[in-house]
Amino acid sequence: MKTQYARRSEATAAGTLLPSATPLQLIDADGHPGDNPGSLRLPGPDVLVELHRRMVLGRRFDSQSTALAKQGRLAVYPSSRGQDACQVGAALALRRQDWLFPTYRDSMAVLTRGVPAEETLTLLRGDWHCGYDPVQYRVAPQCTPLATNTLHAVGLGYAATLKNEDQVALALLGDGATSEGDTHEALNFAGVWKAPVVFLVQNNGYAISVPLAKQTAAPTLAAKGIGYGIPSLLIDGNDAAAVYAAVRAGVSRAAAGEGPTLIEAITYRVEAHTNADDASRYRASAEVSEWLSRDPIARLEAYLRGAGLLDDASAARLAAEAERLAEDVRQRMNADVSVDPAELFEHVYARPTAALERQRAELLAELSELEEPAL
Amino acid sequence: MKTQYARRSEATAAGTLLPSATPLQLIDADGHPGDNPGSLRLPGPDVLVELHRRMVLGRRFDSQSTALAKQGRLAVYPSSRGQDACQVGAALALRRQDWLFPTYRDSMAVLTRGVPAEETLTLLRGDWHCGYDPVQYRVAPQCTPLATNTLHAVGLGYAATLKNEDQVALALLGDGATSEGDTHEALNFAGVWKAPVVFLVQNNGYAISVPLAKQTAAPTLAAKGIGYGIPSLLIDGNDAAAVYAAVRAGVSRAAAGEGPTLIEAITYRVEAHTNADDASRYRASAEVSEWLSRDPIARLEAYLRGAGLLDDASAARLAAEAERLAEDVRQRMNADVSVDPAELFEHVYARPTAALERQRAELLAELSELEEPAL
Amino acid sequence: MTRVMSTDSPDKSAAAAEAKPVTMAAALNQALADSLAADERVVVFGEDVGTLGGVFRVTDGLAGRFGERRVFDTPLAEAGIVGTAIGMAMNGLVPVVEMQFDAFGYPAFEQVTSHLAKLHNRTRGRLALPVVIRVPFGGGIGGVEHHSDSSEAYYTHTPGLRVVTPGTPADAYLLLRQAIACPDPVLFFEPKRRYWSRETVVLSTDGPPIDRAVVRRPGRDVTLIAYGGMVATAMEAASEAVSEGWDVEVIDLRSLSPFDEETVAASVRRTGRAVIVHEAAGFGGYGAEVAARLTERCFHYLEAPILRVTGFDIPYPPPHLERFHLPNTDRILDAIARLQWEDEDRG
Amino acid sequence: MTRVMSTDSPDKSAAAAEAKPVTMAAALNQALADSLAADERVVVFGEDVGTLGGVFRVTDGLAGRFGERRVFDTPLAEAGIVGTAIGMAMNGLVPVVEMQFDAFGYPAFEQVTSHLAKLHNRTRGRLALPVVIRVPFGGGIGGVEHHSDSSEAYYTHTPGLRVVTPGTPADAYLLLRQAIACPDPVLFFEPKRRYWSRETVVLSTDGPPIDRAVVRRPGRDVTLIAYGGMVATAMEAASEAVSEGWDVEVIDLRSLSPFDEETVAASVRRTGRAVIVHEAAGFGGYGAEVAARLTERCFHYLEAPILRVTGFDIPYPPPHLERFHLPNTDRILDAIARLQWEDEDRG
Ligand SMILES: Cc1ncc(C[n+]2csc(CCOP(=O)(O)OP(=O)(O)O)c2C)c(N)n1
Ligand SMILES: Cc1ncc(C[n+]2csc(CCOP(=O)(O)OP(=O)(O)O)c2C)c(N)n1
Ligand SMILES: [Mg+2]
Ligand SMILES: [Mg+2]
Repeated sequence: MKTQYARRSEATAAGTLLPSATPLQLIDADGHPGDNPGSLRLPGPDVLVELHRRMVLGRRFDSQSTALAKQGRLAVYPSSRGQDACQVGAALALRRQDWLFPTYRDSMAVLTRGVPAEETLTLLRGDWHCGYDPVQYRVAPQCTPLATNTLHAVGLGYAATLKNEDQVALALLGDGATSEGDTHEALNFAGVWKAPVVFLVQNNGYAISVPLAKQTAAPTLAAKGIGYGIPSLLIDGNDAAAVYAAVRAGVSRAAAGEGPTLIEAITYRVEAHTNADDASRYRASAEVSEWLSRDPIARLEAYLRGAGLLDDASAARLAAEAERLAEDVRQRMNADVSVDPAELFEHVYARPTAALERQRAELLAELSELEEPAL
Repeated sequence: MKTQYARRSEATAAGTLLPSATPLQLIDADGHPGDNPGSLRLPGPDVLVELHRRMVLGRRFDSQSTALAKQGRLAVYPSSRGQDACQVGAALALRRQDWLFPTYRDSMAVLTRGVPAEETLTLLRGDWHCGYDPVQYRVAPQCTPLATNTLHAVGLGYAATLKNEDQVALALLGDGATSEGDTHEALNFAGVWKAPVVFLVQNNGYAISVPLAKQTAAPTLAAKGIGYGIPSLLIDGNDAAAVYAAVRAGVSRAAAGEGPTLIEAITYRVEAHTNADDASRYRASAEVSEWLSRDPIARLEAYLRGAGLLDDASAARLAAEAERLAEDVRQRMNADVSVDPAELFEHVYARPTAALERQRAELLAELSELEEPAL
Repeated sequence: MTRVMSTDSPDKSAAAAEAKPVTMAAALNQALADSLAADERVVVFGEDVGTLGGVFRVTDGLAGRFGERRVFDTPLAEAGIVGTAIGMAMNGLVPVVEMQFDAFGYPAFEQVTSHLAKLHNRTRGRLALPVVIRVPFGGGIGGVEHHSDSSEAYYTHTPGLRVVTPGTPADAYLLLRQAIACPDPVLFFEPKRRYWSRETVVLSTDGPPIDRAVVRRPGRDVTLIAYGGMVATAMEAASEAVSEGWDVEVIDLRSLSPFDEETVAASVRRTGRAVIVHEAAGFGGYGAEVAARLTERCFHYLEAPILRVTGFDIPYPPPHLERFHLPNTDRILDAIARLQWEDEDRG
Repeated sequence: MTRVMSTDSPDKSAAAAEAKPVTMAAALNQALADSLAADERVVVFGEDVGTLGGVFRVTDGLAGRFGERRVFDTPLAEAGIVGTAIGMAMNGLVPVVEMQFDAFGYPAFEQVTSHLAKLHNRTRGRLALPVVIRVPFGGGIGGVEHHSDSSEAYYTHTPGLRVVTPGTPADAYLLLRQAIACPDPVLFFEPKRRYWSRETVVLSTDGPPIDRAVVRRPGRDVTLIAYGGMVATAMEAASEAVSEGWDVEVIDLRSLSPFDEETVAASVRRTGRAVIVHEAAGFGGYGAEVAARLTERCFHYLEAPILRVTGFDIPYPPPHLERFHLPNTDRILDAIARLQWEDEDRG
């Protein structure tokens, strides 16, 4: 009857929808067990080792890409260095059938999900907008218009529900993107539909130059969850174990039909926004140094060494593997790109319209007149 | 330094940003003092008497307008019957210099703010889009695209801050409108800017046919406030005293530089969405009857009579005043509208462009050819 | 993703059925019902489309018949509706969503232009986006502000989208079935003022393909090009033109994007004169493209510049003034009269 | 609300000043600074426009000079930026806001079309909306997807908006000053690829009014119509055309809406031939309106149909392919060559 009062009883229990006051942590900055694990449970040794390995590979991939962008071999590169734990923890926490919805910054997550490095970098090299097959990897195209991907994730997840399929969508977004209307609509739809979606906000402190304090007056971004009836977690985003455990928990809830989870991971972007950005205009180098001391790889490495799960030999093997990856990326990206101008007209519609066929013919005629090879 | 952690200390105090579990009430459905007044204080007798008077007038205006719409004298009329307490309480709580940002449903609030009935109805009669001078009354045009007015309110309020002027903006919106991205962006900007704005959500249980449960999974709409760092109140929207007190408190906070307030008022739309709507398609008549028993006018009347602030004689005088208003509205709306086709081109730009002048001339030539009078 | 009309048999039996008077709203409702029945991937959602059956009743009864998992109400957020539709399409569904009124599609503009229109292209064709967005458009129903926009030109200028609009009940059925069966995203504009116009027909999926214009009335002297709500107005004008001695050919574009240049240019080459009609503001409107393109293709056949009869370059006016704004038969005849007939011998 | 250029004296002294090489970005920066200094109602805000000075550095140094109450960063939300700008304008300010890249203006589309464009009209002229939306537009800078759109046609089709775009540094200064002084809302399109092009000039508010096109190069044979980033390309093409024997007149439209029909039609009547150039997709693009309108007004003066040289009807391509997409001098010369010169005697 009293429609509006329907959930009032829950309101008293509203506290249960609020995140913890301080970020949950499984492994602290020194590699010791975190003293605020909350409901999170430490992943097993295999997972921890793999988290470390993928972070080392991801970091190397990232630094190589940054270098390639500076050399002009990539059109642009938005680094996720410093956010390695979020990137790798999130991607590894997904099951085979789940979908990842990354942004432009999440190349490391895309790579970790299994997309080959070259296909990952197609967008940023500039050969095409998306270099991989989204369906094959269950990775949506890296998304530039901020927050728009959150809605796609909700739609994809809810479609799975409608089809009675067990499939969860993970939407990645930044602190800045939480300000967009689309994020709001996505959280709201997900809440109402109990859609199998995990939202992971990588709060790296800045939206390009704009610090969090100018982005929101909320106590935490995770605190937004209650406004949608969505349980939320505030976690240490430089703790790969915590990210993995939190996303896994979200995936499990979603798969169990319990609906969406909102996770805010506190982290930091160590590099500038992209190679085109000058971060010294808006942040102090002391801030960067401080964050470097909370390096996600170093802390997991310390933990693994302490637990006897990593030694100099395995570390050296891993370093070599990372170098091979970097070498491969370098080689592929230094090779000249071959693009086909005829492809411009190919995928606008399922089949090119008559007008597009005419335009293609015109372009090809023009190119052959110029005696310029079509490639 | 740790930008993202800046507000973590507040996070522990997050509870203070949450609304009460049940709606605050100053006068209950039977006209007795409410048992959950929270921080709200009962307005003085003059205010209570005026709240009652304006509700009676507003209700009569509303029922007259509904009738006129059925007779085809108005293009459409979205009634706010049942929401009288919100309409009147909100409008009266504003100071002279403050601005009201109403929606299509808030004609009663516009009238209460002092806009003449005929100018209030211009939009709904169909002579022009907005019949009054927004600056004169400090009432924005009634807004149809949902939630868009919330941003205008924030901008107007923040402009006052920038100009060091004491001016507060009150944004009215419905439960449905809270789902739009614009509401999110408005709340967020207001929170960050500490803009002098009060958001009053009239939660009448439905967005046309869609009940609240399909609109949000939040425990309450007021619970959204914390996600923006905005304190919120959940109130009984059929208690005019509570609405007045809550909006007044919000205005005072805003004027004192303490920023925005979010108020959710639980109420009910007694009529269909508009005269064109058939509410029996989506709600039971028993639900309507139940809400009729919580009538905002009856309860305040009971209180006033109990307190010796209203008697049969003053009630009769008021009823007569209401009838005079209705008669005036009827007469004005039954008079045939005179419209000037040349005005179509008048206000597109500050001065008509050459193209518009040509189009006006064409239209006028056409009309004189048809020997049809221009009016 | 290949998608064929899986409805051959019901339609063939329908062809044997008797013609009945049907409104455009009912024809659209039937198209949705038949698509839902024919293809389990089809889902219908939006504001008030479920329990209420839509403010224009186009989805009336569908939620009851197909259940809440196929036809459902959403929260009130248009970007949300289109954005989730995109995600659903990525996961194999065929969403058919509604923007309640034309102007209320604007909040979804980013999702439409940056994603719906581009995802197929961005992914080198790996993702299909068979989403249909139904948009009640245009004026003539006395709607207050924001309820009578004609926004088709925003979408026709956006590569990757198809934009179609029916002019008759029969075509409303056919085009909507085709739009839902189409692997490309389709903006489906429904002329509100024609929702209640009736036609006595057998609804059928037999007919011209989705991207073809049709000649609704053959004529020799001038080509009148219309779409959506203006098709009926153009037909009326053509009838009235007879008494003025003009034999008017009326083309119903159906598909605004892609534009069926072949059909329309052939007509204009025959008649040598053309007028385009639409409700939307003239400046930068869809008619500009039609005029520019046809002029380019038929320049030496033209006896006069192609003229446009459109809404004025003003925000859509309030109910009491809309009759001054909307194209009508008088204005169409007047435009035809201005097509430089002086030297012509027309029998 | 009457608003006059309150900068006569500084500009007059500037006129005496020496011409210096200035980039378009610097000219825009100067225009903002001078407007902020001249009129205390002016506020500048948007994403990264404060501390950072904008991703293209157009607002560089302004926050420092004018303080956080005049120039400030906002949360990341474009509808929020335009919506609050509208509210500020209702309260007497003159907001100049930035959409960081063209495609990122789409989330604000509803605020722009339903409110910014209409509020003056809706309130019978009682509210003025002197808002300027700066939009870096177009390609040619190797931007990845969504960074190179040309969305001007969406706005030129929206009555109530002015749409302007400069082609040179000097005009960037002049037009932006004029846009900020204009009581109507203005979409101000900045051609990204020309941000770093230099011109040696004295920046000044003396010049043609905001709604006038200018002839950048007089010529007798054909009128080449361009705007924004294509003005320089058109000028280049005109130079190259000399060796082919064509004397090309180049018009820089400056104001896309309103369109300066008088200036352009006069040119086309003289030359009898015209080509329009823009980066945006051709179909339904701004060039369609120019072609349709000029054909209507100058039909009997035309020796050939007006041609358009535009981007293809495709989503903006990735960096490595954009050179195939963008109009260039070859394509312009080719279009000129197709203007049916056969029977012409051109000295
Ligand atoms: C809708 C939209 N507006 C603006 C931009 C331009 N832009 C690109 S990245 C960025 C900042 C994003 O900040 P955040 O969400 O915190 O992500 P981060 O870059 O820190 O990973 C902006 C404003 C965009 N890509 N999309
Ligand atoms: C952006 C937008 N989308 C859709 C509509 C159509 N519409 C008009 S009223 C309404 C329901 C509004 O519900 P709510 O916000 O609860 O306000 P109420 O009508 O109950 O006062 C809808 C969907 C609109 N006006 N604006
Ligand atoms: Mg960030
Ligand atoms: Mg409501």
